Amino acid sequence: MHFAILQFPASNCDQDAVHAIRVLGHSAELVWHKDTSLGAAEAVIVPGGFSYGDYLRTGAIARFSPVMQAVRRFAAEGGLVLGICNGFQILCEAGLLPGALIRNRSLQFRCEHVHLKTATRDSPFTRRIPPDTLLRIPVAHGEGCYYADAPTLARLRAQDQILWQYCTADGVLEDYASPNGSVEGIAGICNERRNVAGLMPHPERACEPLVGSTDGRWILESMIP
Amino acid sequence: MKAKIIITPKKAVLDPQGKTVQQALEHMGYRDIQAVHVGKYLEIELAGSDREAARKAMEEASHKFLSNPVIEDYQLVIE
Amino acid sequence: MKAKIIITPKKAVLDPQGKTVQQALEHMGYRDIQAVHVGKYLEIELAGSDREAARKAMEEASHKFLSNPVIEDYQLVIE
Amino acid sequence: MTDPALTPELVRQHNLTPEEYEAILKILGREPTYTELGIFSVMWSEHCSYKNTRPLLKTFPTRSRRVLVGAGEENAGIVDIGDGLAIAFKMESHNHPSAVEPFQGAATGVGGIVRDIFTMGARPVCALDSLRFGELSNPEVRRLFGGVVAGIAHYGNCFGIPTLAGEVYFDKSYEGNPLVNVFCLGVLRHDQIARGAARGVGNPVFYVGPATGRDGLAGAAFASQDLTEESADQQRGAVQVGDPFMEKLVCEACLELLATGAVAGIQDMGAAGLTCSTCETAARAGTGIEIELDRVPQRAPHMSSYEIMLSESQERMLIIVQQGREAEVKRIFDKWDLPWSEVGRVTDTGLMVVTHHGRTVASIPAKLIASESPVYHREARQPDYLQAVRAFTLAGLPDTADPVAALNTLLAWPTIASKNWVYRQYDHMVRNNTVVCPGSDAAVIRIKADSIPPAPEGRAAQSPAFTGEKLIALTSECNGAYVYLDPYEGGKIAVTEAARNLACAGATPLGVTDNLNFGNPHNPELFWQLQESVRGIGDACRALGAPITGGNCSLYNQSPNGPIDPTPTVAMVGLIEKPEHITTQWFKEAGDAILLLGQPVDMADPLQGLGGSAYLQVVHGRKTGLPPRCDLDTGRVLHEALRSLIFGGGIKSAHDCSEGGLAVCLAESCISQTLARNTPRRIGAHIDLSGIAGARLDALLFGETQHRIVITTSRLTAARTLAQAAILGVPAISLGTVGGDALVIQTAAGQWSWPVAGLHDSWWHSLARLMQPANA
Ligand SMILES: Nc1ncnc2c1ncn2[C@@H]1O[C@H](COP(=O)(O)OP(=O)(O)O)[C@@H](O)[C@H]1O
Ligand SMILES: [Mg+2]
Repeated sequence: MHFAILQFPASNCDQDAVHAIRVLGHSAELVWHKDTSLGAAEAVIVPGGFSYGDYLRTGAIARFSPVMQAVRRFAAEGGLVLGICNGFQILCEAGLLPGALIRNRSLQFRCEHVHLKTATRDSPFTRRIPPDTLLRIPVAHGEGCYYADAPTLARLRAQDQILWQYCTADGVLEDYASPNGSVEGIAGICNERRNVAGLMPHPERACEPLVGSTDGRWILESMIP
Repeated sequence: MKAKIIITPKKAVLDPQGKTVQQALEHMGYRDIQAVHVGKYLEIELAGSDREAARKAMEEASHKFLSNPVIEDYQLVIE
Repeated sequence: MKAKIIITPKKAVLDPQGKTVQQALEHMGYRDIQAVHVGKYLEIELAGSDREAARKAMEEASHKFLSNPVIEDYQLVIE
Repeated sequence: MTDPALTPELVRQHNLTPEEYEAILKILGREPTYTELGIFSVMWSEHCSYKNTRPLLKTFPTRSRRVLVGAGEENAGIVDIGDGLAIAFKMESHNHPSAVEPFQGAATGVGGIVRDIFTMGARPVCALDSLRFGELSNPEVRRLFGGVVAGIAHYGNCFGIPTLAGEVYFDKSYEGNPLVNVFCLGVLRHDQIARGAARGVGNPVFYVGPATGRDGLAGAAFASQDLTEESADQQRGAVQVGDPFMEKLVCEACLELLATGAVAGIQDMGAAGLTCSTCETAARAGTGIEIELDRVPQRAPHMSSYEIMLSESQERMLIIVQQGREAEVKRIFDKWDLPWSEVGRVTDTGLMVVTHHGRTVASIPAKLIASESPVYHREARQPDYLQAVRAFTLAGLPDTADPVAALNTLLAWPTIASKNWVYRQYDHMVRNNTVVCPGSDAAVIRIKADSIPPAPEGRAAQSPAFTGEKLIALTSECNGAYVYLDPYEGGKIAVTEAARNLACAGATPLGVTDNLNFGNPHNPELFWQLQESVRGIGDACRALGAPITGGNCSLYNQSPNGPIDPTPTVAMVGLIEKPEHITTQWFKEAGDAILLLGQPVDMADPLQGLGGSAYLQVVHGRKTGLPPRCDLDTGRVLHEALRSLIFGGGIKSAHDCSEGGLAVCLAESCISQTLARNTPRRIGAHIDLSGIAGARLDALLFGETQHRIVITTSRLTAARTLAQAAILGVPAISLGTVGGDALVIQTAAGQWSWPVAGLHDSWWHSLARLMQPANA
């Protein structure tokens, strides 16, 4: 499987995503933000970082890059797109995912491992995650508090679009398990068509025992047919 | 000309920064504070003199780019 | 009453955010943009009706706490 | 705009002595222009010239068979790590700017040191921060601390460099003059080392990066004065603001450009900006350089030549390009949407010539600025306060009656408490290489193919691409109280403790970078502190086989309240040979045996390790007594023994005793593992010290006798490990067993027990609570 990893000015988890995909035995190439084509990509990752310094709003400027037009088309044709951290923010800004990510409730950046509960395995991003298995994956963000208005949330729930939620080590949804104060502990969601997803945690940083966790593999491997 | 744009979080959206500023002000002894909202302020210096064209362009930019309608409201003034 | 406070980076101080937003606007095709400054906006809802007392308190808070006088200027309006 | 007339007053305002001014006249053979006066004043400031410290720095050991670029040669030292790879690392201070504006001061400190590293051609892969503040009960200190940490987080996180180790001490002496020392480490191949030299007569000189403004005018000079209300005020008008987004682009563009081979020399514009970068590159190459200021991108209107030359606007680089290859620079910088401008040329005149509006505003022999810069052998005198320190004895000091409370208090003491409030704000995992996160004795990072800058074109085919992994351990140390009480021993201890931390992680030292934070060198007592600690650091580095590859001096660290405790921060980098050798500090499994390597209490020390200890400061409110003795041979043997044991397999954890002594070390081993947010992994231990006779109870539990490491092994290998330690020349005893919900310590004087949940609570949440007194 061949992945396109987008590269915006000041993306800084782009290489990490490439590395993770290679660790899984697949291929990945970086696609520059000024490019208008995704080449031979079979899936797209919008990686983490601080595209355009996160100035104005996270993801606000990146969303207008030429390459995002290509991503939009790719998604419209049903291609798989995963936004990680800043990538999630960009996809929300671009309207490819509902809602928005705002400042962490603590007003501080948070970098730590969190526990995630997979809310549904019915998606190309969660289907290989073993049932009843919590994931231990790092987060690193200052603006990861997911917000959506009540009707949008109701729709997310009704259509089973919530993919991951922050939880305690025992799998309980508790406020203190969330690093950012997201509504309903939401860590990641997908679109209605279920081919575009975003999450704040970094699965690409959890693919090798040496870096402390391999739980991120379940997510990335789910994307592989 | 100048476009001045004030962007504020929608009332329904959590505004932890506003809350924190409010608490800090109270802690410092300021009374009578009922609420604090923290937003953004943009000042855009524009060449040219066609106010209506400028307003139209800035409305569009504010709506499409400078603010995020999911979480923010904006007010635009051209001076 | 309401105190409205606009906080902007001092002119001599680098405003990377303003510069980046300016470039983005230009890329999107907006013309005639000469400069962009990005600052903060605070709206403080106050109980009571003594405007002068409110102004004094808010001046002090703006100077001491809400803005960073080393790199920022502020403007205060009581409404 | 007319330049002010040169008066003795103006010369004095530029911090130049009459003798220094005479020297300038001699070099130029005429009166300097105003711009030249500015150039000399910054180039001859302590910050750039090391005029007060050079004679001392010469005494440091700087070579080993691994050192490829030594201290002082270039922007950072470079050390070989095998397989054709090398690391560049250095530490730098941003103390005074952080006192004036904590967030931006600290942020631009990170920016500066990161530039120093990619200037060498290396890809920056991790950072480290060593911080000192006053006491957190003071709201102003909380503002500084909060601002500095947020500033480091802002810059490092956005740039995308993991900040993965550091230290924070809180002491009244730093009130008003915080210390912000930041460290960066980069990776490169031997054939990628770039030089900060203006080579090749006729080569064009490029300026890349954002426009020059009036920010940080003469910041180097500001750093070379005492911090006063007046000096701070001057600086406030021109605070440097960092733009990490820009830096990230500049870094990527520079590394891409270096790979083309079109670069003849490269230098960042750090302290003293354009002045220092032009002067130094010409001096290093023995060439001249000519620049035209009208071509320098400018942010502010009507800047004078003086201002342009002295500005410290951030994220700018000077690049000397091979003639004929200018197009490549343009192509790459345009790709990254970065401003660039060709501003001058390399010449054979040996002169640094600056023109502005068609006028020559400076023309100085570049080499002479450096070689003729003044050197001072300052007067040193042993400080008077040491009499009282040396006279201190334990007589009249009652032994501890409540060890339970004492341990909890120590763990909550901000200097000892967990620094998670700090490092959880830093993205310490970005780049996917962090193997041991902050929270153990040393952080561990791996180096893999994507840690290396793009290979030079054409070369890639010759040397095979690196596909393996290397492991690097890092730590920083300095207990300023020890250094204050005995600068020589304190200097030795800083280095030795750093080496001990590396040993605990399973690493062997590669090299050291230091940051000498001291007070005004004109004060003979403060200069004595400097001289003695340099001697201590040098001796320790020699004994432990860790050369000094570079560093930074920050003198004049004193506020109107007085000088700081002398703080020669040491950052040490080590290599871990195999992944199996990586060792962390926390206890692993119930039933494991706990052993102590080293002497439980140094009975030859009349203070039994309590001098200068955290215990004495916290429980008795006294910062006095001679610090524990540091015998370097003992240290070396201990570290080597621990490494041998780790290499042999079977060592499950290793944690050294430092501030707070054995009890704090054991407590931390019980509580410091963190699995995830709000998910500590705590485990108790049963410790029996009743066999240890002669020592005071407080000294046994909280004394800071040097050269002690607590290790664990499985129960079955414990006896063998003890025997091996004996063969390796290290005293070792059995302390007890891991397990249960409490730390239980049995001594001849009694038995005490601390539930691990309580220990963890005191230790983990302390800083957060102190930073939020309103919610406490
Ligand atoms: N400012 C900081 N930034 C990042 N990590 C830090 C900082 N301060 C402390 N740490 C980390 O916290 C842990 C404990 O630090 P410290 O108490 O100084 O340990 P030690 O006594 O072993 O040197 C170490 O892993 C250290 O790297
Ligand atoms: Mg240690």
